[in-house]
Amino acid sequence: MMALEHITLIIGSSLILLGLWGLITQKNLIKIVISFTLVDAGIHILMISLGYLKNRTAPIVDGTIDNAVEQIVDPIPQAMVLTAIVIGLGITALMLSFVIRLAKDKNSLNVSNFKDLKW
Amino acid sequence: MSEETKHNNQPENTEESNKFPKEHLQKRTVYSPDGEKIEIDPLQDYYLQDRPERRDPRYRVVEKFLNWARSESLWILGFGTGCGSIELPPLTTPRFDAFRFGIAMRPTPRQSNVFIISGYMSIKTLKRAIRSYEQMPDPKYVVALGSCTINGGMYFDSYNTINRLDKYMPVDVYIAGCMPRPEALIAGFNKLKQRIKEGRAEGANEYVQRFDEYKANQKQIIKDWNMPDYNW
Amino acid sequence: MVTPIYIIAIALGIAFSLGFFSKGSKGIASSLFYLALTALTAIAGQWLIAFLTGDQSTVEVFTSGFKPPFSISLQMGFEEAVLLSMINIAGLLGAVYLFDQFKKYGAHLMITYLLLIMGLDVIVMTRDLFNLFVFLEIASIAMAGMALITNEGKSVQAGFKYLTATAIISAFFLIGIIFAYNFGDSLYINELLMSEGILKAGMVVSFLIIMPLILELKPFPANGWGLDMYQATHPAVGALLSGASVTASAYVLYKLAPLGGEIGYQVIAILGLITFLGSNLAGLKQSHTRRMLGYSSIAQTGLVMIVIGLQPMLGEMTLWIAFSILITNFLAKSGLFWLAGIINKDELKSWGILRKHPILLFLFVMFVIALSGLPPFPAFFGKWELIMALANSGNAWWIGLILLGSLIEAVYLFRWVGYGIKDKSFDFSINCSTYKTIPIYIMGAGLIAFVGYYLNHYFGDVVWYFIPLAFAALMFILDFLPAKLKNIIAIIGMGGYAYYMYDHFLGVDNLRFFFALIFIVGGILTLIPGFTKSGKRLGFYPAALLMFSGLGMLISATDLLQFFIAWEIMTIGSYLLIIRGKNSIKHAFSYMLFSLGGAFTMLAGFAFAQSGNPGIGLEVLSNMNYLPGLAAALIAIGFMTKTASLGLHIWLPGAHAEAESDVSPMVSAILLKAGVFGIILLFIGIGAEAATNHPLTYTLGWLGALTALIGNLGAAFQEDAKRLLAWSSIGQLGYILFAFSIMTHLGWLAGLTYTANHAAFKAILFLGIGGVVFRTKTHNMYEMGGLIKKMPLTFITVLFAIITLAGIPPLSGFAGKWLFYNAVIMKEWYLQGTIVFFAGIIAFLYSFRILYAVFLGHLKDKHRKIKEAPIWYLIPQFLLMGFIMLFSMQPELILRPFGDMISAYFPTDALTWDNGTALTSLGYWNGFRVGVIIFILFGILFGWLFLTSRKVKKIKSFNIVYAGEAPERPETTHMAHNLFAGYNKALGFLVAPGITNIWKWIDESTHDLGDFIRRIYTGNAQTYLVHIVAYTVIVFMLINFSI
Amino acid sequence: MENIAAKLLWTFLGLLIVLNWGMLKTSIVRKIVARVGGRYGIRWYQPWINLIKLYGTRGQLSHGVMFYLGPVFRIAGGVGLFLFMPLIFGDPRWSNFAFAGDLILLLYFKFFGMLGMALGAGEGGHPYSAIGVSRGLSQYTTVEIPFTLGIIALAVQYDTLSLTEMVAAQQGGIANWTIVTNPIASAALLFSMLGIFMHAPFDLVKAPNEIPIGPPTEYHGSYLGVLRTNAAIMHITEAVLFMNLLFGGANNWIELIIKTFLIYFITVFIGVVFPRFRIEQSVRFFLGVPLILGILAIILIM
Amino acid sequence: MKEILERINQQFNCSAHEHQPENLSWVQLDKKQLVPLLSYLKHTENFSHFVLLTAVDWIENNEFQLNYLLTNHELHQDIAIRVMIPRDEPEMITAHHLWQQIATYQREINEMYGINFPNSPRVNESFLLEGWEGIPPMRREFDTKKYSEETFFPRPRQEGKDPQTHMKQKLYPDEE
Repeated sequence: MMALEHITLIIGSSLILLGLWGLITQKNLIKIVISFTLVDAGIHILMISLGYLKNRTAPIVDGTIDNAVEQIVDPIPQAMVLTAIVIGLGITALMLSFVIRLAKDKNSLNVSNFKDLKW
Repeated sequence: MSEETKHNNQPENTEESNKFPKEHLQKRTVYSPDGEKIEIDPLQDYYLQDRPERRDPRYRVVEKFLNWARSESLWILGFGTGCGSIELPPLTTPRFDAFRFGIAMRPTPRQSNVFIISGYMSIKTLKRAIRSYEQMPDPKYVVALGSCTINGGMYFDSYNTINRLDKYMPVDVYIAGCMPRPEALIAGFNKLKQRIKEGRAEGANEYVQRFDEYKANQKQIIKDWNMPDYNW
Repeated sequence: MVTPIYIIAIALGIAFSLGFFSKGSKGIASSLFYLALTALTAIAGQWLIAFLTGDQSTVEVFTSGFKPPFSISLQMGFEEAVLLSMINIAGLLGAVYLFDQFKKYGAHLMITYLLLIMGLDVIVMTRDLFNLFVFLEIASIAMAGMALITNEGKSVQAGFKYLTATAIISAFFLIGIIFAYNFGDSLYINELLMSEGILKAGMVVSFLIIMPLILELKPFPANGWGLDMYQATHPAVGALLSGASVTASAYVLYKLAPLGGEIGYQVIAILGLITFLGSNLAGLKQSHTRRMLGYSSIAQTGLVMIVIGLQPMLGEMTLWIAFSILITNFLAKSGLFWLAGIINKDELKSWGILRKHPILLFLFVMFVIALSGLPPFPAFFGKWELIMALANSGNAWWIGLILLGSLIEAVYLFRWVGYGIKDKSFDFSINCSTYKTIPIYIMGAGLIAFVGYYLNHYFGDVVWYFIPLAFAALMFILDFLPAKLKNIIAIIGMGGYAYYMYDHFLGVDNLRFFFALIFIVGGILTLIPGFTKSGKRLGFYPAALLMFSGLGMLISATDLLQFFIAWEIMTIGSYLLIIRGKNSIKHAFSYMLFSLGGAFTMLAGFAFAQSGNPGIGLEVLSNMNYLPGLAAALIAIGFMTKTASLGLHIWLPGAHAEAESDVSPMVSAILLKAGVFGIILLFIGIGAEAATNHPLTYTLGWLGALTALIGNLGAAFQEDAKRLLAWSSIGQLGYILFAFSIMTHLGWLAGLTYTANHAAFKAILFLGIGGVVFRTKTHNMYEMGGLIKKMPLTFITVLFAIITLAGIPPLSGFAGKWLFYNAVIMKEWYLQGTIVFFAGIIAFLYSFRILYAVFLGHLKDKHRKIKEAPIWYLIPQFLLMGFIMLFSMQPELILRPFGDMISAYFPTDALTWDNGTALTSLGYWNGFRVGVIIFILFGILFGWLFLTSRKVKKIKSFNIVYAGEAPERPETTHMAHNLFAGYNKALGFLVAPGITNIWKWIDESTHDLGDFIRRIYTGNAQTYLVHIVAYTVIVFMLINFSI
Repeated sequence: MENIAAKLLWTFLGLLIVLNWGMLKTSIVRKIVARVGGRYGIRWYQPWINLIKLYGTRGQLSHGVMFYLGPVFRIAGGVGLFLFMPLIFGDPRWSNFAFAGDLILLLYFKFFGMLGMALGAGEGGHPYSAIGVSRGLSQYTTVEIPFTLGIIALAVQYDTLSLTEMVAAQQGGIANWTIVTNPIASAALLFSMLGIFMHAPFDLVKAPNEIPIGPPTEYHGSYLGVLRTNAAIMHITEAVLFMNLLFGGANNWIELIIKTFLIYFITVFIGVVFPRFRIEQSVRFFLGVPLILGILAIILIM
Repeated sequence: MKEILERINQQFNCSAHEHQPENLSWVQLDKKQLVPLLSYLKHTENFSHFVLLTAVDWIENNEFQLNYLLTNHELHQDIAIRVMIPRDEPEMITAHHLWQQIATYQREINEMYGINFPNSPRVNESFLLEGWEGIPPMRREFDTKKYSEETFFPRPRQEGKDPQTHMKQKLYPDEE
């Protein structure tokens, strides 16, 4: 029986790889953005899995709980994930807005059509 | 030759020379590198327009000596005008060996003092002959060869060949014949030497003396006179 | 002190509050925005000042009261303060520059901009890994957002590429962070660096941390996205990218590099080198200004990476070197990008418009020179230290490759400068708004200030050394004055300098004094023709004085650094002079390339030479430890590019011929002697004894002989008068090189005699022909002719110079030939000597040709009203002719001091003097008697001819015998074109442009290689992603394999 | 003062002898050539007559200052060469002004006249003059290579550049002459001598038939007289140079006259046997066998 | 050769015939047909060499005759083409585009006979007679003797002796 952290590790890693694969194979701009979010999600899962400690609870600390440090999982990855999600969201949003502009410009979503700059 | 007469002469010449203008002798306008406009009159700018000058001997004794030297050193201008020019080369062969009389061939008028008009003289050639004659330095002698130069010879009625050379340049010695053989030539040269030694071969000065007359004759038949009056 | 936390606070606060302003209150919003940027700058500046004044130590700021790792910490040390100041100044000035854009886009843009600056600030300061990630992301988002300023398709594409690339890079970084946290148990950089866990975890973790940082720096070839960003976005964004963003990223790399350990450093250095070389190569064929600047930026980043990577080797100097390079790149690139924005055209050629704006042109040239790493700009000092350090640690290959990269960079940069200075094909005008130019001015001023700072740092104790440079700088300021006034000022200044030389060197070091005489007095003489020019003659005097001050500084240099700086200043000055000529873009360019190439080999040679020596004084040349043979050869090659020896000569004819009339004598008669001076110094350094049978001198001897032959032969077949003289210079310098290579007393005496003579007669010739060209407005000899009648004085001087050149007695040229013969026979270099003699005879061909074709023969139509050359051209010629006459008639007066100079190095086999007769063990020669005999003889014979020729009639041009015909035109009668056709038929194959073709081939194949390399930038966003991934994987594999 | 006067007198005397010997040599040579061809040939005094005639020309023309000075340069070169040349060995009266300079001076002073003449011819403005000069200079460049190599070989052999000392070293019979002691260098020098005298087959410079007489096309009258005077002096002086270099110098005038005549006759002999070279042919010729001989001479002394 | 002549006769409707000497044939035809014939001969029948162009003045018939002579070097055959043009209107079509040297002949003929060849290069420049004025000298109405006597200063005739008798007397006075 695989441990939870292993499962998340594997899922995270495969999501990242899947995303990377998508990034470098998919021609559609939207799909590229989606691939990026896949990578992002994979990383988030990876982070969580690395910060996970067995049999501990979420790091929501409150004055009433004793030994909080021993009962909760490592809080830092959790905080990091939160921030990372926010940032990922921001990037995704910006990417999408770029995609909109690109699509308006050339009426196409194929990444190969945007090669005005080269060499 | 004063400035004035030179200018007086000038207009006629240009008029006449413009009748058959050569492109390169026409007046032209060019621009200097600074953009200044320059009028070029080739005849004026590229040729000396002075009339020839008489150059008389100064000291009799010296001149006698020099005349002897001149007579013993006759340098012929290599200018073959007619069929007679084929009679000249044998002069240098062992049979006739003109070198022993001090006769030599020079390829440039500047260095020669004898001009052999070797046969019939067409108008076209006459122009060149006059130019070459005038370019020879004083003193200079003319030997005319063959009857063509005397009275036109067999070309007496040609529309294009002169009859009498002495109307166009002073001739020192005529050698008659059609054509005269090299022996006759050598005899002519001896005659010429004699003349020089006697101081009678002053053809150059005579040419200057009667310059206008000669020029008039020359210009009468040379219609496209495209050179200055006297070719220095 | 204001804690750095306020940087974040102010930026964020203002940024958020800006959002509340309605469109109506734009004024308030923008003033608030500028206020915020000023505040940021002020805070950074305040810290910088505090650190500079000395009583401040590094401060760590912890947020939210916790200590790390539980909180974010910011560090404010000296380095951070410097970098923050740079970034914020860039931000503030960039904002000023973008004034119109802010007006157009309002608060949105302001917010983005503020966030960008803040992001970069925090990237520098933060000591928390995750925080670093966050702000890297913020900065990239903001940067990508900035790409939208210019709302064009291209710009949007570039932004998208940038965004996807940085996103993927930061994803890698995030993974690295996770692992780092997992193994190192901390995100606090200070702790991580010391954490044993990371080391234990092996290479993968540090790789995942460092690699993304390297990728952030846009390493070649995984950098297409960055290039597009440079190319397509608003130039101000490019400036920020190149100036601020790179600075911040490089610092982060520097901070985290220790994670990788020794291998990490190596990897960084090698990747840096690849980037430096590859990027410069790819930039070679670039014709789009901003993209080319992008290539250059990336190359500079590569250089910084090299420095960071070589940290273990460089030790304490790392930061200094990196800072020198960064600050130059920062100031110059920002300035250049902003200039690009003003010009607003893509093609390099359009920079010719700057000719209309002298100050901007000046700044442009200064920026480019600074970028190329030439002194006295900071980057030069950085490179100098880098190379010296590399040599000290025995890394010859690194030196070679770095210098190669620098040379390639110089190729495209100086091609661009050429267009900027000279190209006239523009057909538009530019709008220089104050708010756009002021930031550029400030950057320029900053650069100059840094020059001052660096000079003070390096030469605080020898400030006097740079006085001539200051004078040249003064001429830049005084450039608005009329030319004649400036000429007077320049001559006075040079006079003062001459006095200084006289004061310091006469009797102390006569060899130096002699060269000072050539350089400075020669300089004054060649400046005199400048009086003919009216108007302002912008740029001439600063350049000329720059060159002359460089020459003077060469004389008074006491160590290698001073010498090299002087050398490069001279090169820059002469380049600026040469490029002033009408058709000289190409030639000045090749001159600059050869000069730079030579200078770089010299630099390498110097580096090897000083390696293992306690100092860098010039005396190290006599004590070379590290690769002494190579060092000497490299230094010699450096000097020989200046003396245009065979193989390195192809730049000379064009450069000297196409320069202005009064510049040609400067560069030919005077400048070339700098190379001679250098070679003498090198030989003295090697030591007379050691060098006598040194393979180097033997080789140089042959080279000199062949140079003389080919140079003179080349001169014989020229149609262009100045080109002829230029080729003749090559030949003459061949003699000089040969004479000095003989390495005996007489050889050197011959060499010095040649040097003095060449300086004199070549100046006369170039001035004389310059005067002719000034009047006739053409260089082609067959278009001249008959000018003796119009320019008799020039003819006389040129005739004397030619007789000197040909070495015909009684003039002084013969002194050189005579000494040379004796020296050759005593040295037993018979074959070489014969070749040189052959070359000397060939000199007659061109001597006759230039006299005949220019002055004799037939006067052309359009020169009928030409005047004598201006008096200002004639004065120096006659002065120099006076010198030649003095030398000819009293050779003892000049040869004796020469002999005394040389006796210090070669005491044996000296020339002895017996009552005016010079004696060697072989022969004898009495210059005075020969002169007198010849002059009297000439007089008598002239009298004889005068006596025997009576009534000489002066005739005109066409009164020649012409086979009974009359010449048609002077052009057809003047037999000047292809005069030596028969000779060409027999020996012309020797001057077939073989060497030129070799260089051309090198040039073309390098360009083709560059062109080939840049084909990887397909423009497809996805390809770039593949690049990034593949680059990471390949580097990872390679590291794995090498371990 | 007296010394100088005497010196000048002796030198002038020497010049007169050389000049007249040069003229006589010309006529003798031409006479010999004529006799070979079965002709009577010129009178032995013909050169003097020609000279008198040329000096006696009544009017002269001048194209300009350089044109006028050209012959002066030329003859100054010739007479100067004579002045710096020691004539008779062991007799200070006939060593002229050889104390002012050595072989190198002679080597370079030759060009004085050449360049002056070339310039004079140039100002004459005649295209043939320029062609002639071009050919002359072209040919001369390569003629000088074997010459230089030979001279260097001799200088090394005798360890001096002084012509007087070289002659001194060759005293004492034919066995000591350079032509015997150093035949290869001598061969190189003799080859270059052919070019220096510009006799056939190396007389394209003057090319009497194609381009009338080359550089002096425009010269006439006393200019030409001066040039001819110079030619007479030059030929003998150059022959004296080779005599001093290769044939042991001369101890008296008779020896000098005989030796110079024989030396000059070498070139005449070769000249009547061989046809003329074109310019690039003669340039290549001198870069062939003579050059190899010269290099061989150098290699032998190295 | 005969075949060639037949072909010519067929094509140009003229009477070409052989003549003496054996390898010379004559063609006479109209002036408009000249250039086609020349072109034909040059390009088809391989008469590659243009030898000469001369003119004859038939003042009695009031016409000029122009002779063009061509050679075929392979067959060793010459062919002469004769064109008659009226004297009143002396003009001929130029053929210099076929052989450049024809221009020079035409120039000479123009100078000597006054036959004009429009569009021939430099045809009006003086060639042999530099600056001739008046009737072209080779026309038969030009009286060359009269011209010479008027222009060239004829030397007055001397009463000469008969050379034969004179020399005989001088050399062999003894003989009869």
